[in-house]
Amino acid sequence: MFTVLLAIGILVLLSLIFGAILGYANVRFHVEGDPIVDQIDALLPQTQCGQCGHPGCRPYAEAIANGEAINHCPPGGQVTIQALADLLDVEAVPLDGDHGTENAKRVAVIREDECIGCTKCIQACPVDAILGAAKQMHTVIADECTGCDLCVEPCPVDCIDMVEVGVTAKTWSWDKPQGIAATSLNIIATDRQAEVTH
Amino acid sequence: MQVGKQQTANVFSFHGGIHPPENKAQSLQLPLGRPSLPNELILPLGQHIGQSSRPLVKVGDKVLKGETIAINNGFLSSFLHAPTSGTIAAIEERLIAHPSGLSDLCIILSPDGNETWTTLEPLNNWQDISKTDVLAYLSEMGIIGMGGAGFPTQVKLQGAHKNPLTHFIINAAECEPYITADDMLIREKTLELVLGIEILQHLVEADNIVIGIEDNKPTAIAALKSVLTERNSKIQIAVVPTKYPSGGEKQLIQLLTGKEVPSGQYPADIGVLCQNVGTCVAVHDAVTLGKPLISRFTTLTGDALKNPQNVEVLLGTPVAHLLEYADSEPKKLSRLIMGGPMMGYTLDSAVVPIVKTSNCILAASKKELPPPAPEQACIRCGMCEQACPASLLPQQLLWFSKSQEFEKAEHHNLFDCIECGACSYVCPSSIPLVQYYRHSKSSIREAREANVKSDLAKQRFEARKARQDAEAAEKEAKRLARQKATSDKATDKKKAAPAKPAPTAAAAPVTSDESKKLKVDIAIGKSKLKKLQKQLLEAQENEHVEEINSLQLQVTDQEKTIASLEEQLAQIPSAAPAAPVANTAKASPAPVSDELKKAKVDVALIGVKLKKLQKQLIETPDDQELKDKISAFETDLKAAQDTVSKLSENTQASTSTSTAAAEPKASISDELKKLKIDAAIAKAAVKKVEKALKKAEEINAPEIDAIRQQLKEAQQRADELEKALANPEATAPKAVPAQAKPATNLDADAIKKRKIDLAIAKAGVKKAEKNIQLLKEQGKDEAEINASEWPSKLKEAQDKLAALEKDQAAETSTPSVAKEASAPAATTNIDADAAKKRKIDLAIAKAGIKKAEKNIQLLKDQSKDESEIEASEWPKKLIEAQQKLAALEANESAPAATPTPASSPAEKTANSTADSEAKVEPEMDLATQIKKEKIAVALAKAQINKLNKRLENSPEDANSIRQEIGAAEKRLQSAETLLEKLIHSQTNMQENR
Amino acid sequence: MTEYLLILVSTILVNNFVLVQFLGLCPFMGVSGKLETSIGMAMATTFVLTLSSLCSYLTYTYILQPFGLEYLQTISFILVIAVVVQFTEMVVHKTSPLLYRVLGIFLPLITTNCAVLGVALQNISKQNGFVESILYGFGAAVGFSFVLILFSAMRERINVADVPTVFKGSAIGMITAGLMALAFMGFTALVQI
Amino acid sequence: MALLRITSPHTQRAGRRTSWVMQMVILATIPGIVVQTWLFGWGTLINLMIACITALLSEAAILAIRRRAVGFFLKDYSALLTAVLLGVALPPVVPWWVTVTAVAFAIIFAKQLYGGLGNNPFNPAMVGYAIVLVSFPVPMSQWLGVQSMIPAGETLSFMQSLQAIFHHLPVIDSYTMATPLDGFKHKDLLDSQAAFSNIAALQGPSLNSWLWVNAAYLVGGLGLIWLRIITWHTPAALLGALLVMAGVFHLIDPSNTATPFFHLTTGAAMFGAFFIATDPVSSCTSNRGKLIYGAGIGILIYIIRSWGGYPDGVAFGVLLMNFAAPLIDYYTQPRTYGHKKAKSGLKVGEDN
Repeated sequence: MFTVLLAIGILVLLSLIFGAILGYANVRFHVEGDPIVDQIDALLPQTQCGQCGHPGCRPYAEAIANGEAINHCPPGGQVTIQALADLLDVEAVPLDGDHGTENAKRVAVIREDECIGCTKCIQACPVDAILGAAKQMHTVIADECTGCDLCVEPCPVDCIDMVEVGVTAKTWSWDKPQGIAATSLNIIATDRQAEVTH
Repeated sequence: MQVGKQQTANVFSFHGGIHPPENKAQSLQLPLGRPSLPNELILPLGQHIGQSSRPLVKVGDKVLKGETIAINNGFLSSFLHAPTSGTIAAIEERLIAHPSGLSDLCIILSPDGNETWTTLEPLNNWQDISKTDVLAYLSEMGIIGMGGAGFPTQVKLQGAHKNPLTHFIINAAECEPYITADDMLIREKTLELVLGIEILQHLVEADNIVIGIEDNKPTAIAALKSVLTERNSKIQIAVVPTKYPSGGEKQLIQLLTGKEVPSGQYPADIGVLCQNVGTCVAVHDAVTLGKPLISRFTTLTGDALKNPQNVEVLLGTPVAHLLEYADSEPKKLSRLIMGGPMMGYTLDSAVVPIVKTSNCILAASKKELPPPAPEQACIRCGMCEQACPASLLPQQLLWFSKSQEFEKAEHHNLFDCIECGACSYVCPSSIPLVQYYRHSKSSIREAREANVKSDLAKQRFEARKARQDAEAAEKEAKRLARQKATSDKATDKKKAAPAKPAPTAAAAPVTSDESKKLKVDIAIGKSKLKKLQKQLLEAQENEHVEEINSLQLQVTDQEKTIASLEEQLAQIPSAAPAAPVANTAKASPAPVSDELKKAKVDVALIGVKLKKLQKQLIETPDDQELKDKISAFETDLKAAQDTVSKLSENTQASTSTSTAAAEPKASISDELKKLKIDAAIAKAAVKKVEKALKKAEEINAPEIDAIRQQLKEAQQRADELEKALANPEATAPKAVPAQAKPATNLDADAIKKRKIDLAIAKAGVKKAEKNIQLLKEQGKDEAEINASEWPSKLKEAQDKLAALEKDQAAETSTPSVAKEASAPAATTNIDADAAKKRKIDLAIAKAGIKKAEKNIQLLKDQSKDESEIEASEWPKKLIEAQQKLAALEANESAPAATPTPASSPAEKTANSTADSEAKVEPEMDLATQIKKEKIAVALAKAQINKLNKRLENSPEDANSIRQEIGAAEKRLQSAETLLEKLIHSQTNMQENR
Repeated sequence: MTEYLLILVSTILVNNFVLVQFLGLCPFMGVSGKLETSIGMAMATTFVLTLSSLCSYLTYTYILQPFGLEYLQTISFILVIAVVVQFTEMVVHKTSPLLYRVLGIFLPLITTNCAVLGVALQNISKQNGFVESILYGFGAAVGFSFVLILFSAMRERINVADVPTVFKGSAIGMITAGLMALAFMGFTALVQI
Repeated sequence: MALLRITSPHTQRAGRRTSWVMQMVILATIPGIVVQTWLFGWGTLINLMIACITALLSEAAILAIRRRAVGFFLKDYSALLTAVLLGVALPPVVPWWVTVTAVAFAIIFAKQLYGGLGNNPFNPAMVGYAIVLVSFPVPMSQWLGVQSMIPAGETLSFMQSLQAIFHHLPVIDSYTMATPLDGFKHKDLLDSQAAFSNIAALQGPSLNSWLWVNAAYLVGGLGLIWLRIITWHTPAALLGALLVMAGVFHLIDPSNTATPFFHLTTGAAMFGAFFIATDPVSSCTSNRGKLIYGAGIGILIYIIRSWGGYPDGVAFGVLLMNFAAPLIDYYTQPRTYGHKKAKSGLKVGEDN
């Protein structure tokens, strides 16, 4: 009987000591907030398009930090997913098609002579890239447009086009070489196909 | 150093390098050739780095040889001159000499064969005039670095003034195989070269002048030596061993000085300037002969040419012409390369022109340059590492590039790669290493740009959110205040005008605008500060002593700016009243009310301060100091309120007088508005005073009575005003004669409004229909659909639409009558309005047609048969819309004859922006300036677009519209130039950081 | 002195916990994706292992043994280890949030890292003294860190290699670990302890 | 005119292809193979044949399974090189299944599973060698003796070799004897001097034969350096480290340790230094890295030979340093042009 009590007593004593240590550490090393959100936010493309289902990029960053999937951002595409996967050390998954597809970079262009100056697109633009005043023609600052599409829907006269940004001699860049297998002709590159989607 | 003694400079060595077969003999067998004039000269506007030049000529202009045909467009841009006399045939997109094989804007010149020179104005007094003038002259002569990059020479020379120069290096190494253009140039123009070097030396004043030349050009070396001895020159010749890439700028600097150009910096930063021999000769020709850069030496070589040789060729000559001149054998030609075999790029077609930087055309046969062997696996043999002149680890870079691990690639100094191709040359696995690096580099650059852009977007998004929040908060506060006010005086003031502007409302737009800007500035400044601090921390961690100091300085600077900005922000409320005062000078119509506003703002401010102090007082009731302050403020408040009351009396008086005078120009609505504002202000004042009273009561201040008095007075005023407001027509009976015009205006406005309503209503109907359609598609049965709210909505919308259309029909008849009755002076305005209106109608109609068509298409796609489509209302709608459109277009063409002289709003804005730009204060933040410029550019572009369209629509006014277009283009250009400059200085700043 | 050195050599190389005794494979495979992460994990594990072998020795010698409660060793060691791990987790969370995030579940999993309990139990069974216990724990931790860091550097290379799809990820990682264990067999019989 | 559009540079050094490099390395082993055959009989050549066939077959099989171009990859000679290196490293009359196991394991596990040529982190030949060494210690320790030393009095004939390899040769024991390293390892309580005079394997003829083998590989290796296929860094560092280790310990305790000369001229010292450690794929990248890598192998060889459980340590030394090579690479980047100091590690974001 005594040994049992002794054993329990010793264990309780140990637990108390350790509990005290941990309690102290908890106070001493208390951490506020979650700095990871900022880092995630920095990787998102900041189009503020809402295709992920969140009102802007920051809320999505917070959602990711809380465990949402990292593949809900079509404007960022696979590059962003890869970057997020690297940061969070998780598997890079393909883009979730439910939230849209990855398109080429586009900007909004207003057909000026059709614009009636309703300012609806100005209110819709998340980054203040549309310029104009009530009953006056509006125009888009192409440099600042993130191509989020949000101004297209509200336009009552459908005068906003999303135009793909073409390649000029200044923005052109070399392609990635095709690699080893592509140069030797008779290959059905099954492994490579898997890599491409990876 | 001794002057007059021929010296040979020390020669150091650099890591790596290769010895490819030289193949230089072929092109040196024939003397210098001078090809005939081609049928046309193609002059790309972007022959240099930086922005493309701006053409000065129009299609059809006659130009003389040497005449400027395009001027620079920004800091890094350059001039372009006609290489021969002739006519400008076109300005259009043509294939250019670029690895992408893409097109760019070119000036096409058809020569007249006369070669008539324009008047040449050499700069014979270059030794006497200021160096800046000489540099400006060089810029106007279109001189750029002819070695490869095409860096404008004057910019490079300006950069060289940053540090005292120890070495001025003339790059005559020409290490690429096959190319002998510089060799030939030295042989042919030895004296000109030396004279050119002397001119440049005069400009840069370097300690040593060294010509770096490879030992495989003995003839050129001998020619140079003899000229130098003859002239007793202090220019040294450094003969460097033949090794590729000793002609690379960085490598040559290391060979001749033993110093390395620090990564990310320019040679000028270590006191070295490098110029190509071609550039030196061009400088000489420009300064002493007055000839701009219109021709260059180019090597034509390769096995596919029967007569490989060097030629002096006019810029813009198509490569095909040169190939013909050198007797090419098209059958043998398999690869056409512009530049050398190591760094040149292949050309898709021979129609591309020679540009300022084209030093070689290599027409290679298949045997000479066989197609590359298939790429094999990298076995990490390390041969690339032994060959790399930048001491990189090419195979590691390859791995990172292949796997897209760009961060690691950057860490392994990818950006120090000069793309010389030595690694690819030695690679036993035939891996196109350089292409991998180029791809990675551009990917990284794109990512960086995207990053910058996304940061910007984020900033703006956050600013917008903050603004919206502030607006919402303001609205909420106002709503609460209104609620309170109405509940307070629920008894008799129900008729009171909707309390529109709060006391500070007049000043608010100004203030909020300015404060917004300041806030943005502060935000930017803070983020900069944060970045700097981070860098500082890093530097401290890594013990980079020299960085720490500069960073510390920057940090303190930044802190200062932020502090000052914040101060400004804090002062804005007080500064705001000043703005209206300034306005009064210009805007005389209602000076008194402005003053009134100011006074009210004062009252408000003092009230706020008072409140704050009172709060403090409540917390620390014994503070004598606070009490003193409060009483001081209270007296201030009283004084301010006095002025307010006085002023408002004045306003009343002036209002009534102005009403009585009833100037024909003043409209009723204006009066009304003013009255309402006054009333609202008065009411707000009442509220304020009440509040003050309450506060005073709470703390038992002695001024209670006085304040109460004020309150009474204020209430009286408010009542009076409201009365006046209630009966506006009576107060302005004499305004009636002027009513005709406002009426039409109002009518027009109303019509417009209705039209917009109509358009929106239609859109609503369509949306509802679409939704119903959707529901149907989803296989819900009718009952369900009926149960959903859409049908009812649809009906509602349709009703509304019908009503609106009816209204409009009624309306259209009346305004036309009114229009005719209106004063003739107003016609143009009305016409403009009408035209606009019509355009809007047109747009709506067009949109309607488009939508109808789309819907029909959709139905078709869904494989509904024709009958169903017929049954749906779309075809009908389509026809209706088309009819409407036709009618509208008929209308449109008639009024289009009367042009709208009033400049478009966009132009106005552009003007004002441009104006304000002129007064840009130096301390203004760069980013905001850039944004402003961007806005200006966008506006100007939009305007040009618009004008162009107008031009198409009404060709009879072509001249006036063209003038406008010209003006707009000028604005656009100036804005773009400014923008480029700003961006450049911004990037500079960022790089410096 | 030589004896202590031999303990270190033995635990780091000859009887390496991961590659020879195959203890602690979970973090070895899980946290070796990136060099930075693995260095962080190595440091955390070193800290935990050394401290827990010290604490468990003290607990065993001064609390359990005097009262004849040796049969409580496992449960009390687990208690000790859990506390040390928890403590480490708090410290890491405070000092390096990113590392904390990246280590994720593996940080608390050090608790169930068999290497930790293994060291504590082996200390008892080998009847190591105070200094020997600490050295044994420290050596085991250094051995673990050593192979973890080398392995992560190698995995960065393997990750970009053209590995057949079915072998990508953990499969090729396990094969590599096996080949590394093969290489470590070269140290067999280096030190007889 | 169909003009090629490709990236610069447009010329390439003619002839020096990867397959040429591999061929040259194979050719450089010929002196060693000749000497081994001459000293230890036909077994070496038969082994080589078995190894080559196994290597080509297993490489082709994996490539076929992965649907890669079999011909294209076989023509790079890398599989053949692995087979040759493994073939000469194995004892001359080792049973055929040992050779097959070693080569197949090397090609399949150490090379192809990592993606084939250029991707393997470990030296395939040494992986194959180590796996049979730890799995089949008995046949792996049966080295034939030189003819003057063995009881049989002469080397195995060709037919006897075939029989020994493919079936079983009952009298094989009379042809085998310990290698000098093995002999020295098992000197037990004898001091060096006594060991060299008493143990058969440590006497003149045996030592000389191994000297000849090492000299032949040295010649081949110098040829490779002359052809600039390998750099001097790795072999020099390896041999230097081995020399220094052996020298220092021999000076401290001459009675129980062998001379540096003994260490350099027996076992696989030269073969390892010039042919195994220099395998570019699995070794370090930069020159500085190669020095560290080579020195590491040298030290490990000495440690394993002197205190470890195996007579020779080349295979394990190379494998262990293969293991460390990626990390060494990260910390031995050369100083790039225009940078004050070399970068090290992989810490991203820091710049100088």
